[in-house]
Amino acid sequence: MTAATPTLSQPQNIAEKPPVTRRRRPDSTTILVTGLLVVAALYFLVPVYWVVVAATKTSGDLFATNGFLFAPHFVLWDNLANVLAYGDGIFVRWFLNSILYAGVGAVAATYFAAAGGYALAKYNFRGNSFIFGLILGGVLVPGTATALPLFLFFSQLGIANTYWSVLLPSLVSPFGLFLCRVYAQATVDPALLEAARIDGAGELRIFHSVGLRVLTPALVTVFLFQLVGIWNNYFLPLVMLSDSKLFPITVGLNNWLSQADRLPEFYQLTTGGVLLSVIPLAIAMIVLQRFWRGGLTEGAVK
Amino acid sequence: MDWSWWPVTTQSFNILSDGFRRKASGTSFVDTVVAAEQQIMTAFRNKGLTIRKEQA
Amino acid sequence: MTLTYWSWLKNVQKVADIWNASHPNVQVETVWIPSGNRGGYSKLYAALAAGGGPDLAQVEMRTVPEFMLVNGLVDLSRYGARDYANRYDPALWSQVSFSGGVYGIPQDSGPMATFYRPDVLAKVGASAPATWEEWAAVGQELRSVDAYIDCFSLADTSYFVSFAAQAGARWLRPAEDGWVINMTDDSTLKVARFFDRAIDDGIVTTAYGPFTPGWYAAASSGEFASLTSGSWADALVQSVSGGAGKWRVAPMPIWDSTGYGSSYLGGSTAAVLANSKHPREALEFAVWMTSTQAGIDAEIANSGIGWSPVPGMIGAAREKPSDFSGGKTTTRTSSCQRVSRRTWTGLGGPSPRSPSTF
Amino acid sequence: MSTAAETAHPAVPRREGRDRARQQRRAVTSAPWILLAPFLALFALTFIFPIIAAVGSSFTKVTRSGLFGETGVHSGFAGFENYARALGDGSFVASIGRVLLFGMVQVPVMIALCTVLALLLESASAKWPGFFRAAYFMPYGVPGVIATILWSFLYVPGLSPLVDAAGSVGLTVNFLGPDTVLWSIANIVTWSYTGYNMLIVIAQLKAIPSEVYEAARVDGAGPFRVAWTIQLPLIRPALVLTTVFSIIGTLQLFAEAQVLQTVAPAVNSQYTPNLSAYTTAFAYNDYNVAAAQAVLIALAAFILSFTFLRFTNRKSS
Repeated sequence: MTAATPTLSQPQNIAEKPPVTRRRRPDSTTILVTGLLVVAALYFLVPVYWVVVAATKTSGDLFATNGFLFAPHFVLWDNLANVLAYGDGIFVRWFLNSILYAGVGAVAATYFAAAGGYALAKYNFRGNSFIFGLILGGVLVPGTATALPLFLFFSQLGIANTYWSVLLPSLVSPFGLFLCRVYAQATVDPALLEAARIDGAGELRIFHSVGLRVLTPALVTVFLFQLVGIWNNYFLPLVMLSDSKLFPITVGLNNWLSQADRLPEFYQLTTGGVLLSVIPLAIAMIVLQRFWRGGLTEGAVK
Repeated sequence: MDWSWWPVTTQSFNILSDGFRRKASGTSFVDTVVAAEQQIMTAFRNKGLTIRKEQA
Repeated sequence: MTLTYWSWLKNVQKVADIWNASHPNVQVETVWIPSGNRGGYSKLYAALAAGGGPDLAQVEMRTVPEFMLVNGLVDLSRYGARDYANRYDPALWSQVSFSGGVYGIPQDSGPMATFYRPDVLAKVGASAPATWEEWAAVGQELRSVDAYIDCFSLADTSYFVSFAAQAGARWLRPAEDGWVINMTDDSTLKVARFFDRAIDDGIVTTAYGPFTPGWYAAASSGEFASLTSGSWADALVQSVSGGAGKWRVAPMPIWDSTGYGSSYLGGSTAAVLANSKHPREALEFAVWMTSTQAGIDAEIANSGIGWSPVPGMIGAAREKPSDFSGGKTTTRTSSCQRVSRRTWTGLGGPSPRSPSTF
Repeated sequence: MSTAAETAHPAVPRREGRDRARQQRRAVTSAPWILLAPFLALFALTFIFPIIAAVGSSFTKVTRSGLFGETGVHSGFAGFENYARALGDGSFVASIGRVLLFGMVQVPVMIALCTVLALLLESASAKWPGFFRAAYFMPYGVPGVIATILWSFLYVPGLSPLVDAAGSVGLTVNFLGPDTVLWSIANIVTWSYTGYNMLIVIAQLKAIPSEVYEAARVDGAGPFRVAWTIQLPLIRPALVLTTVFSIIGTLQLFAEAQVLQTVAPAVNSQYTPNLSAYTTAFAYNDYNVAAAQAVLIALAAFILSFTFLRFTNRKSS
């Protein structure tokens, strides 16, 4: 499901808001507030805790023992070894595929969105508003609605079931362009462009030097949004790919789960695979989250 | 007397299981089978195939 | 030259490796796909629509006509498939031959049987029920000891279809002017009323179907007295934790006067797909895999296929008793097919009425 | 490649000045198209052409003759027959109704939850806000499929400790029953996206100048009045945006329903619009009807979000 996106707050040029001074509050509100936050944290962390416990168990124990308690028989390392070894390392290949799709897709999509957004913001030319309306349509229509027709279209072109069939649609971020246009309009000072033109710089060089530098905070946000969007993408690769060597992690793990009811050992492989994919994700999110927030407030403060 | 499969089995199975799922809300299996027969005939015709009911 | 073979059978590549060893110029590479209606067919249809797809694919008998509708299969009779017809059980062979062509090579079939637990049935002093009426009566008693006779899957209709077929129903038949349908004959309605009553009386649970996580957990705690399913289910019943030595097999219950002694659940073919460039070699591999002793033994050892399609050859592994269910599985399963009172010509199309069942 | 390279004209400086100006004007007019070119090309290839192809396919139909279409298959113009068939398919219409009901409940609940969490985290008395913020944001990185696999193990009786715990208290809870499985899916979606939306709200809260808080404190406004009168109105734009994207997200529900199909008999093969289109295309091989369904889904998403945006803008201006 495409996620909601960062705010369009118009940057006010005031200094970074000083942190509210912490006066000694009566203990009751602190306990109440922190208590609520702990309950919410439990809600968010319970599934991850469950998968950590589940990955340490054998298939038999998985069904027999309580999900939140460790079983006497601790087999985490063999399970993880099985996950990595199964199908001569297909899991590792799925993981690398996901990184390829998300990494390359997000970088290229951000660059194209920046170029497009800058162009729409800084130049008025016939068709500007028409193109912007088209892109707004692209934002409001869900990506998965075009996945089926895209598959039929790519099959006729003969590029279905290839890396390109998943990469190409990931290079386009209508919302990224929308965000860059709004942001470029507000922050890229026309005087800077005129100065550069007078110095004889070409339009493209101006964009790559002045434009990109000023847009960086918005680019961070677009990049992260597109990175996580592609990483979470399941419907498009499922429709496009039939060769399991091209699968991203999402399609791969569901592939394993669907075998579990005929071959119970796949419960172990799936829980182990989920653990191995969730842990790096969680770390990445914790890092990105600080960086992400930075991108937003920096943009807001400029 | 023997059984033979037909070109719309997956859809026919789904039509029947959707009907079975309504058992909890009161639709008996008998009603489901009767309704399914009509829906399966429509499915055949949607595919452009010809189908008719067996005369008793 | 390499052939690609898509299947959801477990490590079927080991079977192909035996063929690869003896056929250097025709190598077979297998690719795993999810089981049929869990995504396998969607992948095959998508690949066909994209103009590609493998040379060979596992296609259940009930889905062969659907692939023919999108002309996804090769008519193998053009490549001499008929010369192998006599090797296979006529009922299964009739299920792959439609309007004059042969569109798949039978790989396995799923004659049904009842896997039961004598210890759970003993709680109400019962043994494996011989008729469905008895099945319902025992089921009623089992409720008092908080156990179920079986579960009924609302999501998977193939069980209901097999029970209706056993009762003598024949929903669709091909005729010259098109298809003829009859799903409201009295045997189908009898089966529908029977399970309506079974669910209304709470004899069976519909919370989950067989082999789902919920079913495994309930089975391992002895909540299920029996399971009526295809013969391929023996491998899955073995994976019920704590079930070793407790499961036995018996003929499935029969409908009173009419109908057959047993029925079918599942059954696959190895079919050659339309975009294959080597249909002749693909046919040879399929025939080797499904009708030679080497092929069948390899399939049973590695992939746990259902019942062998070749009457005289049920596979060496299945001749000796299996220790899991107290040494009785194999002998009982084969005997239960012969118990059918009326000639069971199987879930097949029009085929000569052969004296011996199959 | 830079197009506005200086052209060395041997001509007189004045004409050279005029050439350079004309050339610069041409560069300025051509630059936007060059910058937009890559995006537009890809946008056309992966969005516009497929939509046009889908619309085209939704107006064609295939007719067959013979038992399996072996004696003739031909496709012709179908008019609105595919759309009628899509809307006539009870399961598809039920799936649209189901996701609308889902959206009407799940979206407000998630928005409320993320706003409350944001306000709590931003309040002065919150301890270790960094840790909590990271914990709430983490599920956003977990793809819907994997989140569903995780939660499905917590829903399945026999496997799930939650069901055991409820059982020990004498409460038989069924997460996968016909009338509860939709809210189990809602829980998975809420689990995944609340943290992300909360961050958006927090960013907006941080943009509120501290003078506003000082003024409120001077008037003696308590934390609740501050939240109600100052904070909520100022974060309205973020909430509007989040709601629009949640609506689009709800219409695209697919992974959650498809994965739960294996463990929940109540989830049929056309449970959500996207799952229905996928099944129609790849299980029933009705590409034309599936194309009509895809177009209907796209239209519904566009209309819903557009009316919502129009409604909120009119209300606020």
